[in-house]
Amino acid sequence: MSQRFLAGAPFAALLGLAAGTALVAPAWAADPEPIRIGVIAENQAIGGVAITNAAHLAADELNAKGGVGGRKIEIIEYDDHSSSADAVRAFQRAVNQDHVAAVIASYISEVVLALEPWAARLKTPLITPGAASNEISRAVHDDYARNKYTFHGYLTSSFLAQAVCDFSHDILVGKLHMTSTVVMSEDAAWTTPLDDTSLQCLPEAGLKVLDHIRFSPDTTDFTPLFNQIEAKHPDVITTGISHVGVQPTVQWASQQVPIPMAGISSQATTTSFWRDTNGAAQGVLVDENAAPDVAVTPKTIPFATAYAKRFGITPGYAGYSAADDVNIIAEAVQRAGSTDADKLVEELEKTDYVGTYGKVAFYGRNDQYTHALKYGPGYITTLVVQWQDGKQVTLWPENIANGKLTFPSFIKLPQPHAAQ
Amino acid sequence: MLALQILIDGFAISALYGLGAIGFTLIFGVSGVLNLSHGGIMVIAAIAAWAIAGDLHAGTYIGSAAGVLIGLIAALVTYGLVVRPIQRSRAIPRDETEIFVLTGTLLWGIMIQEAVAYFFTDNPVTVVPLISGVATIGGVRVPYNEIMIAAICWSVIGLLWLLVNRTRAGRALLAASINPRGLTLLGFELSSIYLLVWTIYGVLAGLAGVLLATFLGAGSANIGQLTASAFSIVVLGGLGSVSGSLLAAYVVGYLETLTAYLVAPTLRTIPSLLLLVIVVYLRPQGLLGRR
Amino acid sequence: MSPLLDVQRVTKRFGGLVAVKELSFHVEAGEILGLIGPNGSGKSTAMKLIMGIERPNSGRVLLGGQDVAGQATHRIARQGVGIVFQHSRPLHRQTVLENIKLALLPDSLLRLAADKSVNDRACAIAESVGLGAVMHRRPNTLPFADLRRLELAKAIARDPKVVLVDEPFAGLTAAEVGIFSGLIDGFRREGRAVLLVDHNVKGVAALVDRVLAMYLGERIAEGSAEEVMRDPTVRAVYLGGSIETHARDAAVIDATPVLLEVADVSVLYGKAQALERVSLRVHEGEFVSVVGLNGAGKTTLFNAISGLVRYDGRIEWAGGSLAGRSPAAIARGGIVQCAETRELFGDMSVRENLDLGGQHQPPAESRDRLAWLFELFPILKERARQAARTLSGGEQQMLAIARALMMNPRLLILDEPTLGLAPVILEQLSKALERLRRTTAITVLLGEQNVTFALPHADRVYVLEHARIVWQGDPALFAKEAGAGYL
Amino acid sequence: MAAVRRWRPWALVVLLVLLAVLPWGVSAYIVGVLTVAYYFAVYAMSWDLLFGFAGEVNFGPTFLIGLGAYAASLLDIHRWPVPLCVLVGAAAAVVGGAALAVPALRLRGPYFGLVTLVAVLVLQQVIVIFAGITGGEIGLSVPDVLAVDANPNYWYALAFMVASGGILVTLSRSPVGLILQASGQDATETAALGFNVAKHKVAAFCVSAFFSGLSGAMVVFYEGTVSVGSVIDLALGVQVIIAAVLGGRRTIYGAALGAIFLILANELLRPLGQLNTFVVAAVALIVILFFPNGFMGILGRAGERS
Repeated sequence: MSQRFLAGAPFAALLGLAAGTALVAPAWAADPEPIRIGVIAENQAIGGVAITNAAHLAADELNAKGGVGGRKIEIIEYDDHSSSADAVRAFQRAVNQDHVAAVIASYISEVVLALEPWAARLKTPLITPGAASNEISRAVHDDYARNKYTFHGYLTSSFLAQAVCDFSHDILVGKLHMTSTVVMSEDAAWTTPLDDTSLQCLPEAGLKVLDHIRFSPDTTDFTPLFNQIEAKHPDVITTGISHVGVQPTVQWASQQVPIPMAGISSQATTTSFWRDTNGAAQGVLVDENAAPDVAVTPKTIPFATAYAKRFGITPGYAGYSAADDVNIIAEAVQRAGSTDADKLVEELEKTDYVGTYGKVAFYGRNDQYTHALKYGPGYITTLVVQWQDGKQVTLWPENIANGKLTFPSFIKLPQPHAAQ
Repeated sequence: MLALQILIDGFAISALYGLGAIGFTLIFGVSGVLNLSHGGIMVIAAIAAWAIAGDLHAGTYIGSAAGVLIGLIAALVTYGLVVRPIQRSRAIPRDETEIFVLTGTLLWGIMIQEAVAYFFTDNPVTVVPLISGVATIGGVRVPYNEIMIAAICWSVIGLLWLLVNRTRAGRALLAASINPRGLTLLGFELSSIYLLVWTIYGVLAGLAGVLLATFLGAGSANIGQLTASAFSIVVLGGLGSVSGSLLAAYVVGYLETLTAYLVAPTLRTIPSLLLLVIVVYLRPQGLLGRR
Repeated sequence: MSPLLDVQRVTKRFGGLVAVKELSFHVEAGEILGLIGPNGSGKSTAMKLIMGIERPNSGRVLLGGQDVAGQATHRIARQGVGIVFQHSRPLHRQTVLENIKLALLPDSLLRLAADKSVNDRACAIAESVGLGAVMHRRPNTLPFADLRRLELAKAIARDPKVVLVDEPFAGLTAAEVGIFSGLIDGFRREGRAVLLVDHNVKGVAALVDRVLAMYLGERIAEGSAEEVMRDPTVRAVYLGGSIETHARDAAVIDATPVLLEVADVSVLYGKAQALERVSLRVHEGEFVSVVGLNGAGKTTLFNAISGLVRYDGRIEWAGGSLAGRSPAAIARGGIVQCAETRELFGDMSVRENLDLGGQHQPPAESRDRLAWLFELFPILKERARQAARTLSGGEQQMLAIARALMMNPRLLILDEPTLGLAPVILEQLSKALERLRRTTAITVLLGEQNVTFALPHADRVYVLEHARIVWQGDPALFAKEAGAGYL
Repeated sequence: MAAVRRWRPWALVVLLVLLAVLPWGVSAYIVGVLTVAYYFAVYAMSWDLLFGFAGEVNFGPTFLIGLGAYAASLLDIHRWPVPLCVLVGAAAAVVGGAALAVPALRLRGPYFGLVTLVAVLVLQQVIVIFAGITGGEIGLSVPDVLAVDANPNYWYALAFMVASGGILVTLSRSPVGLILQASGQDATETAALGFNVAKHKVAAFCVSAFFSGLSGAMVVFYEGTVSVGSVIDLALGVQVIIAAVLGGRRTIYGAALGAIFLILANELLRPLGQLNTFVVAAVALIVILFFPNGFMGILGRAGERS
C-alpha cells in the first residue's frame, strides 16, 4: 500500500505513478505495464458512446499490432452523465487511482472547460474529441504554462463555420444558385463563435443572411421558428445545432417547411439518426468530419467498417477524432519514451499523424487557437453529406462526392432543375 | 396571418399540455398525491411506442396503442410499488406522507430516466404520425397530425368529462375528491377508487406521451422538464381542478407561442414562469382552485 | 377596578354562518368564568377570538383596558393571555422539561443558550403541576393526564394574567378531574382571570364563580352555576321541556332477534381513554338512544361499530363478527352511519348526493326509495338541483339522513343529528324520525346530547358518561333516575 | 436515539480525528471525492434545518447555492480576494433567500415548495440569458482556487463541514431551534406561547441560505469552475433533498451522513458505468420506504439494541 501513501502526497499523480511503476515493475517484468488512457464520456448519449467505443476499437487495433513499444494500450472508461462535477471526480479517479497517462474526455464544452483546470492541477494531458467551444483553446493560449496540458482534438466552432461557408459557396450558391439564408442556432456557448464567423463568411460565400435566429436549447416546439424563417423567404436554412437535432428535423419534415436545411447538426452524424427521426432526415445536409464510405484518408473506411461491424452503427462525429486521439497519445508516449506529462505534452505538440479523417496536428502556443486542430487543406477538412433513404451520401468536396443532391418533394428550390 | 398562425400553433401544443396535466391533477384531487415521476411515465409510453412501432416493425397504430398500454402499466406500477406503500406505512407520520410521496416519486422518476437512457440512449425519439401530410388553413400550413392531436386530446377530455359526470364510477370519483370519508360511509372502497383514478391517469399520461412523440419527439432527457411543466400547469390552474388545469395549459401554451413569435425564442419559457410566481403569490389556490 | 378581560359585542362570521353573535362578557382578576354550550354553540370560536387565532368581524376584546381584537396571536399572548389547548401536541423528541422550557423562552433570535434561571423555573413548574417525577421523560411515554398537565405547565410558564382553558376535564378519570380542579383553582388564588370552556355546567360547576351559557353563537344565560342550571332556556337546550316517551313493550322487543351486539369495547386515542368496556345491544326493529354529552364517547362508539377506529372487545352483527371488515364493507352490510359531521359532498347537488347513496342498490329499488324519501323530506325535492354546500344546516342534516336511508340500511346510526340546529328545525326532524319509526321496520341507533330529541322515539336508552355506560333502561325512567345528574 | 446520544460525544471525536488523518491513508482520489462530499453535506444540513426544524419543504436549495457560487465567481473574476468573494457569496444567498422567503412563507404545503422550485428555474434562465456576464450554460472559470493540492482542499472542506455542522446542530438544539421545531409542528400553539412564528421561520431560511451560499462559493474555489449544471441544476437540488431524507430528517447529522453516502456510493459504483445513478436511486427509495427515519433511525435502533 506504500503506493497509496505516496499518492496522497503533493504531485500525487507523478510521484504515485513513478512509485507505482517502480514498485510493481519487477512483478510485471515479463509483460511491461500497459499505457493507460482514461476515457470520460456519457455512454447514454449517442455522441458520448461514440467516443468510448472508438477509443476501445483503436486501442484493440493497436494492441493487435503488439501495442506501443511492447506496451499494451489499456482504455479505462468513466461515465460522467454529462455532468461537469461528475466528470471532475472521474478525472481525479483516472489520475490518482488508475494512474492514466492521458485522458480523452467528452464532447460537451461545459464538461471540458470544467476539466481544463484539473488537467493543469493534476498535470495530466487532456484531449477532447468533440467539444467545439473556442474557450478551450483560448484558455491554453492565454495561460500556456498552466493550461498546456489541454488539447482541443476537434475543430473549433470558427473552423466549423468556415467549413459550412466553403460548402455553401461551392454547392448552394455554385450549383443551386441560392442567394439567401437564415442562420438558426441553439443558444449555446459553442454557437457564439460559430455564428460570429458564419455571419461574416456566408455573405462572402454568396449567401445573404436574411435573419439570425438563436433559440433555447431546451426548445421542443420548433413550429414558431420555422414559420418565422419561412416568412423571410430564404433559399436555405443554415443550422448550428447539437443539443437538439431529432426534434427540429422531424418537425421540419412533418410541417413540410419548403426550405432545405444545411449546416452543423451533430445528432445527424450517426445512422441511428434515421431511426430516431423515422426518416424525417431525408434531404438534410450535414457537415461532418468524415463519412463511413468516403476515403478521406486510407484509414477512414477500414475504421468505419470495423466500427460498424462491432457496434452496429456508424461512428458519431466524435468517434473518428477519439480513435485518432488514442493513436496520437500512443505515439507521443512512444516518442517520449515515458508517460511523463510534460514530455507527453511536448510530443503531442509535435503530433503529425494521418488519422481517420485527415492529418492531425495542433496549432502552436503563438497561434490564435493554441492546441486546437489545424484546419484546412492538407490537415483536417470536413465534408458534407445528405441523408438519402437511410444512407449518408457525400456531396462535398466534389473530388470525393459519391452521390447527387435530391430533396423531398415539399422542398422548393430557387430553380427547380438546378439539382439536375 | 401571424395572428392566425399563433392561434393554430398554440392550440395543439396547449391541448397536449392539458392532456398531460389533467391526469396529474386528477390524482392529486382524489388521493392528494403529487406524482413527480409523471414525466418518466410519459416518456416510457413514448419510447415504447417508438420501439414497438420501429424496431419490432409493428406499425404506428399497434405501436401507439402498445405505448399507451405500457404507460398505463407504468402508472399502476408506480402506484403499487411507490405511492401505496408510503401511504400505508405505519412508520411514516401522517402529516409527513406528502414529503415522502414527493421524494419517493422523485427517486422513482430518476430510476425511470436512468433505465430509459440505459436501454434507449438519452436521444429523443419520434413516432411516425398516424396521418402525415399538411393542410393549409387560411394560408397557414398545418400538419394533419397536429390537427389530429388536438382532436384526440379534446375527444379524450370530452370522454373524461362524460366519465366523471355521467357514469356511476365517475360520480364516486368526484365524490372521493370532495369527501373521501363520506364515500366510505356510503360503502365505497376507497382503495378501488384510487386504483380507478390511477388507471385513468395511466391512460391519459400514456396517450399524452405517445402523442408528444409523434408531434415534438420525446426522450429521457425531457423527463424533468415534462414533470416540471405538468406540475406548474396544475398549480397554475389550481391543484385538483381539472378545468383549471385545462385553462392553465392554454394560458401557458399560448404564452410560450406568443413569446416565441413576438419576443424571442430564447425567452420562450420565461413569461409563463413569471406568471406562475405571480399567481402563486397573489392567489395560491390557483386560477380555478378552491381553498 | 376594570375587569382583566372584557369582551364587548364580538361577532364572527364564517361565510354565511354566524358562529359568534354580539357576544359580551367579562372576567375579573381571581375569578373563574365557565363558558358552556353544546358543540357548535360557538364557545370555542369565542375562545379563539380572544386568543387572536381568529379575527372578529366586529366588537372589541379589552385586555386590562387595551383593545387587542384582531392582533396577532403572539402579540396577544405576550400581553398576558395564556391558553391550555384540549389536544396537546408537545415536541416529541424533547423531554417534558425541555417542553416546559420552551414556554419560558423569550421571543428572541439571539438567545442561543437559555440561562440557568429558566432551568430552575421549569423544574419548579414541573413539580407544581405534578410532573416532577417524569420531567426527564419524553412526552410520548406519558399517560394522557400528564400530557394535559404539561399543557397546563406551559400556560403557567407564560405567567399569564388571563388563562383560557379548553375542556379541562375531557378524557380524564374522576380522580384526575379532582387534581385538575385543584390546579385550576390555583390560577384563581394567584389572582389570574380564568375562562373555562366546556360542554356542560355540571363538569365545571364546582369550580366556577360564574357561568355563561351559549347556544347557536348567542348568550342564553349567565349567572351562578345553580342559576344557569335552573334556567329554563338552558334546560330546553339540554333536556328540553316535558318529555313524553312512547317506548314499545320491552317484552315484544326482547322477543325479536339481536341485530347488533357490542361487548366490552374499549378504545384508546393515544393516551386518552375514549371508550371503556362499553356493552350494548340492539334488537331487530328497535330504536335505541345513546345519550351523553359531547366528549362522552358516543361518536367513538359509532366509529368503532362502523370499523373506522381500532378497538378491543367484540362487536357482533347479525350473529357474525365485524372484526377485520373494512368500513365500506360494513356499510354495505347494512350498518349505515349518518355521521355527526354529516360528510356531505358539498359541491355536488342534493340529487347527486342521494344517487351516490343508492348506488349499491338495484336501480329500480333506489328509484322507489328516492320517491319515498322525497315525500318524507319534501324540502329536499325542491332543492334537488342545488349544491349541498348551499343548503341550510337543517336541510343538510335531512339530506345526510336521506342519503343514509338510500342505502336501505338494516341499522341506521344517527350521530348528533341535532348538532347546531335551531329548535324549529328540531321539530321537523323529530317528526320525520317519528314517521320513519312508525311507517318502517327500520332499526335505529341514535346518539344525542339533546335528551328531548333522543327520548321520545326511543324504546331503550343508554347513558354514556366519561367513556362508560352509566345507566340503561326505559326512557320513561330516565328523567327520574338519570336526568338529574345530566345537566 | 437516546442510545445514540450516549455514545455520540466520544464517538464523534474519534470519528473527526480519523477523518482528519485520512488523507495519509488513502489515495488522492478518495480525498478528492470526500472533499466534494463534505461541501455537499453542508447543502443537505442547511436544507434539513429548514425542513426538519422549521417544517418547510424547500425545493430550491440550488437557488441559494447558485446565488452564492455565481456571486463569488463573478467577484473573483474582478480579482476580489477569495475570502471576500466567499463571504459576499454567502451574503448574496441570504439576501436572495430572504427576498424569496418573506412572501413565500405565507404559502402552505406544495405552494411554498413550488415557489422555491420556480425560483431555481428562473435563476437558471437568467444565467443562460445573460451569458455575456455569466458565461451561459458552459459557465465560468475562476482565476483563484483555495489550494492546488488535494490534501489542503480536503482539510478546508472538512473544517468547513465540521464548523457549519457544529453551528447548525447547536442552533437546532438552542432555544431558537426549540421554537423553530414548535413552529414547524403547530404554528398556532407556538404563537399562543407568544412566539413570532413568521420571524423565526424567515430567520431559519436565512441561516439555511447563508450556509448553502457559503458552501456553494467554497465549491467554486475548489472546482475552479462554476456552471449551471454544477451548482444550479434541479437535479442537484433533488440530490440534496434525497440526502437529507435518506440520512434521517431533523437530525442535521443525518443529512451529512446521507450526503456523504450519496456521493461515495456514486463513486464506489463507478464500475457499473452509467447504471450507478439508477442503483443509488433504488437504494435510496428502498431506505425511505422501509426505514423512514433514514440512517440515523437505523443507527438509533442499533444503538438501543446494543
